[in-house]
Amino acid sequence: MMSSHSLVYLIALPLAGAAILLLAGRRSDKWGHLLATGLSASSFFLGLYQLSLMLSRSNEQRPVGQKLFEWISVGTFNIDAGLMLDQLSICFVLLITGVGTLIHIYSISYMSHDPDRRRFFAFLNLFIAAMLLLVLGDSYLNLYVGWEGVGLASYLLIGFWNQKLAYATASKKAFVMNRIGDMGLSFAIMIAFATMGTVSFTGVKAAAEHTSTAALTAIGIMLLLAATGKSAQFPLQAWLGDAMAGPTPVSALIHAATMVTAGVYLITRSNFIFDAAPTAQLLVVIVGAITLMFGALIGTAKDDIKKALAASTMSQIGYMILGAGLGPVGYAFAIMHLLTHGFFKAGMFLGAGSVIHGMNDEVNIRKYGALRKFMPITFATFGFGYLAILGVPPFAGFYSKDMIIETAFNSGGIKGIILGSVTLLGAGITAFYMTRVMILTFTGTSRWDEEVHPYESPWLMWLPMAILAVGSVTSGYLLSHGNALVNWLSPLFESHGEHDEFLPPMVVSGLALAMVAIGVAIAFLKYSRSDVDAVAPSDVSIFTTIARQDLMQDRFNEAVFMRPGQLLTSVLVKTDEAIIDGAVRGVGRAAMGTGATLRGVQSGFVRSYAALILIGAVALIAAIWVVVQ
Amino acid sequence: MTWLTLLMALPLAGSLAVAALPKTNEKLVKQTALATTLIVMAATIAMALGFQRDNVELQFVEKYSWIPFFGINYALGIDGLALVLILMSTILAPVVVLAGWNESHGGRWSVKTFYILILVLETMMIGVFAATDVFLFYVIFEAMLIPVYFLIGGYGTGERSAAAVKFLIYSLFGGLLMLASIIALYVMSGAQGGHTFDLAALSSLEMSSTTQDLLFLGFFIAFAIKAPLWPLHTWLPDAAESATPGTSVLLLGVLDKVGTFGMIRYCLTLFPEASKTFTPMILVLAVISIIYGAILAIGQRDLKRLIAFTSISHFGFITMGIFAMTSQGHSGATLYMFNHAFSTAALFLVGGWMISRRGSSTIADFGGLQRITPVMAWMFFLAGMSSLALPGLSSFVSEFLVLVGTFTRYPAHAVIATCGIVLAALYILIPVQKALHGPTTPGNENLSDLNLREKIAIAPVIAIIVVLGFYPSPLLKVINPAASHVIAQLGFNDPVPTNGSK
Amino acid sequence: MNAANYLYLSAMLFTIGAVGVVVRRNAIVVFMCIELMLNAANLSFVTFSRINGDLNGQVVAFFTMVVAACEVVVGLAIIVTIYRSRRSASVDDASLLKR
Amino acid sequence: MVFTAPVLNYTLLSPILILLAGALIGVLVEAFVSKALRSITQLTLTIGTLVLSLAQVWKIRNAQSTTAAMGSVVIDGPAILLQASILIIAIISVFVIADTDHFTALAAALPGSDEERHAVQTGNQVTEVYPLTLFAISGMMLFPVSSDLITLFVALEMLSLPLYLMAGLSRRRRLASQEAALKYFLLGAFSSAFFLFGMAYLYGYSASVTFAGIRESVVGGSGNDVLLLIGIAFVSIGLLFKVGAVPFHAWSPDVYQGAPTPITGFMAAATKIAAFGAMLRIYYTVFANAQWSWSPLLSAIAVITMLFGSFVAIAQRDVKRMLAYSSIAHAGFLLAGVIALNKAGLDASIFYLFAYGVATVGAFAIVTLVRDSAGEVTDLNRWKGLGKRSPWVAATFAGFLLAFAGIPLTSGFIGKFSIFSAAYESGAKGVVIVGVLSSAIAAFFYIRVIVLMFFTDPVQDGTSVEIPSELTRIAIIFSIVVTIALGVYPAPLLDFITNLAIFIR
Repeated sequence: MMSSHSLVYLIALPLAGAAILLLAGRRSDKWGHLLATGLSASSFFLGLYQLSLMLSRSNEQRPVGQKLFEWISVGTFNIDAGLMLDQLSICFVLLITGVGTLIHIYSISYMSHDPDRRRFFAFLNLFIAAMLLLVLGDSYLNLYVGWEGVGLASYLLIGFWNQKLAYATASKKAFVMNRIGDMGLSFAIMIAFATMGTVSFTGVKAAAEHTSTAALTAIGIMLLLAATGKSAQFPLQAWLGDAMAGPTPVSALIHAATMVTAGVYLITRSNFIFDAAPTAQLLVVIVGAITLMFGALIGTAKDDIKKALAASTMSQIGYMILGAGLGPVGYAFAIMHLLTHGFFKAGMFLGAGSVIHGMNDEVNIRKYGALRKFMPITFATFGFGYLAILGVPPFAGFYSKDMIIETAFNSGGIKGIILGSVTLLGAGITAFYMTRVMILTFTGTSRWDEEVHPYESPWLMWLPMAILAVGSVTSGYLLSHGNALVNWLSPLFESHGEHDEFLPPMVVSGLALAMVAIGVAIAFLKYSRSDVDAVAPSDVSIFTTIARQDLMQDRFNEAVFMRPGQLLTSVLVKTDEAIIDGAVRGVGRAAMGTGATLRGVQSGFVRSYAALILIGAVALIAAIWVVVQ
Repeated sequence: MTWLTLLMALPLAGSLAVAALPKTNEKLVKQTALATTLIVMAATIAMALGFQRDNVELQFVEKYSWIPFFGINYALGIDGLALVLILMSTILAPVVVLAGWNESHGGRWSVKTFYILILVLETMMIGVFAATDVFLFYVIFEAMLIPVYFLIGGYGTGERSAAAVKFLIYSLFGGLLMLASIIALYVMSGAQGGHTFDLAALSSLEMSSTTQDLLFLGFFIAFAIKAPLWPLHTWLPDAAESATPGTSVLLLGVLDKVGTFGMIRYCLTLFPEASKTFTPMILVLAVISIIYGAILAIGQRDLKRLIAFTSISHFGFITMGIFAMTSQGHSGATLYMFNHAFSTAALFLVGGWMISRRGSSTIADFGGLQRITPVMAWMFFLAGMSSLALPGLSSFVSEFLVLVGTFTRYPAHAVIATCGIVLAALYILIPVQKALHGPTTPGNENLSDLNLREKIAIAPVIAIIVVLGFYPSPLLKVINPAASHVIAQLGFNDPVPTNGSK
Repeated sequence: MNAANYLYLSAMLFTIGAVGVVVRRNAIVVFMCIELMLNAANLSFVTFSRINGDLNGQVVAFFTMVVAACEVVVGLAIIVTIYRSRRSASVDDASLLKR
Repeated sequence: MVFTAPVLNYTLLSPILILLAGALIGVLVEAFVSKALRSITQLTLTIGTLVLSLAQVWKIRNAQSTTAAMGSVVIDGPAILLQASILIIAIISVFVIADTDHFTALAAALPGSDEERHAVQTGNQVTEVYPLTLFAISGMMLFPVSSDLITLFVALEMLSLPLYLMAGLSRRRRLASQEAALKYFLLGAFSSAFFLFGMAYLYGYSASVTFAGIRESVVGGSGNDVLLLIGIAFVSIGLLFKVGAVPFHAWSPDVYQGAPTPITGFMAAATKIAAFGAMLRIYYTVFANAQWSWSPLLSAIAVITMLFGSFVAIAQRDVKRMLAYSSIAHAGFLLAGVIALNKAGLDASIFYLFAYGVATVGAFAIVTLVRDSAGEVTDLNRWKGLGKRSPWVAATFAGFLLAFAGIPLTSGFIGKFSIFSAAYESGAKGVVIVGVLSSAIAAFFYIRVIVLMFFTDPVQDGTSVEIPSELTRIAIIFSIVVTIALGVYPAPLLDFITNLAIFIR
């Protein structure tokens, strides 16, 4: 691998930004946001520069690495602080810094009224740095640092307004559930070290060939656990909805475009493990399938615009995971969908942000309506994103999502049919709830309270939205034109030649569009004809209720983990006090008691003392008697 | 070269100087104490620079006959392990003095007495790690209890005297068991070529496996009480709850390390066979401590008790690393001792400032400090992050080394222990949320943020936590030779990668 | 006559004396019981000296008498003081100090 | 029948003879010197005698003779060491005793009677305590060096009889004091009867009253073991009574509490040295070869004594009784040294006796300082907050307690360590284990007192700390210095002991 000296700056710049802003404190309030944005941007341009370098080299020459210093080295456990930039990571670098920068810009205005804006930007920079470390680290352990780093940043940003207790709780929930995932990652690392003696990507890749399937499967499953945590996949998905507590730009950047896709990165990055561990791979697919339906169903019932989008994010990442689970053919498409999704979902979140901004922080879509006239730009950008996520040609989603559906069908046998139909159905439901959001927000009659006066956001906010909208329109075509991305990534994944086609592409697209059409149609019938009431109707089917409660995920966690956990805790606390410490105190009391009892011997009567001596004497004689006999 | 004696003499001289000062001039007393500790720290660092990293033999060796009648020597010497721990102690000392500038005021006795005790204690802290004569070690090991006892009972809060007594009785009990073992060793050494307490000589004694097991227990129980290992831990929460933050830092940061240090230096060296015999049980206890300590930490209402229980969990990790018998586990454990000292110090000091400002140590009494005292809140948060071993902070490196090192030989233990990291997230984030987040609750509105002195005191601690997170190699390079030496002595090799083909 | 009998006698006297110390209340009587024990010991000495055929035992006996006399002096002094201040010679009354 | 005049080696006996002379002169002084000068004269006389005797002991430190007094007295290393220890302890004790405020002005007078009051007012203080002390000391000096049964018995009575009287001399709480005297006397006499009876059987067994003779028959194994065993048993009772071993301990708490505190200190320290000295000599030389018979019994008694002393001490509310029980526990530890029956055990025991004696005198000296209007305050509850009232006194007392508890850097620790290691070496592992455990229990109540003094707030009940008289202060300072010094750097003394401590037969 060629070595480069400039990789570290990709991370160093935003990290420095975070450090400066946090240490300088209030002093940097005036210029902090500008510095942060500038650093993020410069990191983006560095990324472009790296890309250009990469393009100038042949396929094999493209990956570059940089060893910074020896991080941990004990016995055979040697970890360098090393970075690696290859075709896969560059995609993420550009996505993170690109979208990141846009959202920096957006936030300048969005957060302008917040006294802590500087801190917000510090966290954003911190996040960028951590996320870059995640995708640039050249070993699982370096990745781990970035992995928990983004977790921390996400915790800080979700809880940015933690004076609201609910928000603080949400951030805690996110961190803890992520930690469960992280546990999986550390297991994976441990197993890798124990079995292969290395945890660097190159090392593990090399060792994977002659490592038992059992070990690889174990590693794979643990990696999957990690992925489910970070990417809000089933069964660790519950935190994402609450994570919307954070400021909207955060939701756009972290909980839509970048961090939540880290799981997809981890799985594609570890392709050499999953390819050799079919069981683990199958699990990946299953998790993806479940989550995409799960998210979609929740999405249908959400009245909070951000929660609705979050649900859809969950579902879309389900697509990616599923794609990644389909093996070599799927990885590229997973990444593609990841990128396009990065554009349109970020765009839509920013749109949502601008709506909320214009509606005095009202998030309930039932209290929107007819905003089309008041926020044309927002409507347009959001609309493009909408079309993209639906997968309407030629918008971005069309290319990426269809690829996944198609690959799912082609994955062969009954598995293929099931996966294919699931993805199709998912597409339909997606169409339904996105349309619902669209209609309730922008069309129909206005349902907002009279003191609300919607207005279009300033250019600092709509500019990023616009740019992302362009992305949502074009990115799909660009990435798939002449299989650009697939070929670009191909050196990383060994492909097993072409699959036999179960269905021709045209058919799949046809089916997909049909599903979408149905979904849209239902939504129209349900919401745009009849007027929608501003408060959510309570007389609804049990299914709706369940969907509103995120399919009972929280109830489940509470009943199965939280309550028993709390019980165990209180019991143990009492035990420690009563039994363990009690035993100790008991010994003390016993000693006291013995003393108090033996005191009785000292009756104060000289005759009893004499008797004592006499008894002693007799005892001695008796003993002697025994000895003599 | 008599570096070590010099190091021990300096604080003692300082304490005499303090004793000579007038009781009334508290400022001068404090300044003298601070100056002394700083000088000691400088001296230690100077000595550390002269330490040969790759030399596994004891260095800076000193040996003078003390009680020839029993073959007792005043013998000092350090290897990488001891050096790291002495560094830890002498760096912590000035931090504690500066951080606890005013905590000696509520005490039964004068400020002066407080600092005399602290300085005497520092001398003993250095000596206990440097001693290479078992008798000398024992003497300091026991004598150390007295200053701490008076520090807790004299300057603490709440049930301080009860806690102090509990601490003392507990430790004395362990110490006496150890004394019995030491006597046995001494007698055996007499039977095998001359009475001696020299560690090296004793480690080559011939003894039946039963004897070895019993003597091992004598030592181990003493250390397991010090390092509190479940179920011998119940003194720690009480002591930590009643002691002043500074005392708690020295207690958990340094004194309890004597336990884990002793396990390596004495249990493993003197009784290799017995160590192997008991490893399975000890590992179980360690794992229990990890989980148990974490769960109880979650259940605590009192901030100080909470921190104490987190430490019980951490000591579980250290013990596990020691008895995993792999170089990663060992180096990790040693590094863990160092890091734990500083993350706990940060927690206790900042927590102590919060408590002294609020006048209550009940977590529920705090609320929304983030908005009132941002700096203090951040410091507490950082300390917490380091305590839950966030990657990028020092404790992550050590904790992960321990886990990896354990996993390669005892996967099951490592797996259960790893669950501790989730619990860690809970026991840190719950108090963080209750105390720092949410709306500002009554009684917290006008708490003052950290002042300059406090900032200066905490800065080096945080710096160490962060820097060692990214660049632990300097320490590891010192620790590794010593650690792998011990492992080799016991005849262990790191497990080789299996490629899962088992 | 078999000298051993004198030993049995002395043993009996000694026992009587010992029991007397335990059962009698009057300090004087208790003291006399002790004297009895001493003399029992003396009897043994003399008997043994008879058995062993040397004089040491008898010498000891003389010493014992002297010592016993001293004891009487001290003892009576103490008992009398007690009696004067308590108006009672019962050893059971003197039980301020206990436990 | 021809009598050969006894040949006495006066140099070797001089220490004892000097004391006796001093004592007799003391009696005369008591009779003839005017009351104004009496105290001071007595004091100087006593101190002088003791110092002189000590100097004499120092002079003969390397002498070794079994014939100092026709074979009734043996002077050897251990003898010298024990006599020196007794004298040193005696001197500092006398410094404390010198504070005559502790003693009744007129022992003969009725408690609370006019003559007593008058005696106090006119300052007509009788000072018979000094000659009595000297007599007792001379007895103690003789006890461990005597080498035949007669001398042994006489010495025993010589040291006991004066102590019986001294126990009754307290100025305050005279009834209790007299009761102590009575109990001490009756039980003492009782036990010495056993002692004498045992002697008779030893004589019967060996046809000899000299230790050498008895030893020969024990070694030879000829003769009737029953006689020997009964003899050993009853003699042991006498000795165990003096050292206060369970179940022959019952007198000590009451006497310690009732006696005037300075006397208690003297008695606790010096008597132990004398008694254990004799015990060591007898068991190490005379009974050594019958170890099979007494070792198990003595071990049992040692174990019971340690545990009993430690446990009961926990439950005490009175500082003097607490110290009494602690001294019982220490008797148990010392028995471990006797059981060891090896050179190390001998050295250790002698060191322990000296260290413990010094600390004990110091501790009781401090007890004499804590008073209220009605005299000494020994109720522990009224010692609360002593550390606040007078930190130095409290700190010193804490020092002694830590020494008793055997905390390192005090003489107590070195003593415990050496005696336990000796016992362990001789194979008495069980005794050592119990010893260690009971020291853990013992630590419990020593620490409780420290807590009372330092960690609890003073109660305003007129309890105050007397400014110690110069002599008392000297005694206390000496004791604490020795206690610490022997903990930090015991090497010189240990070497001195080990070089000297060899029994000659």
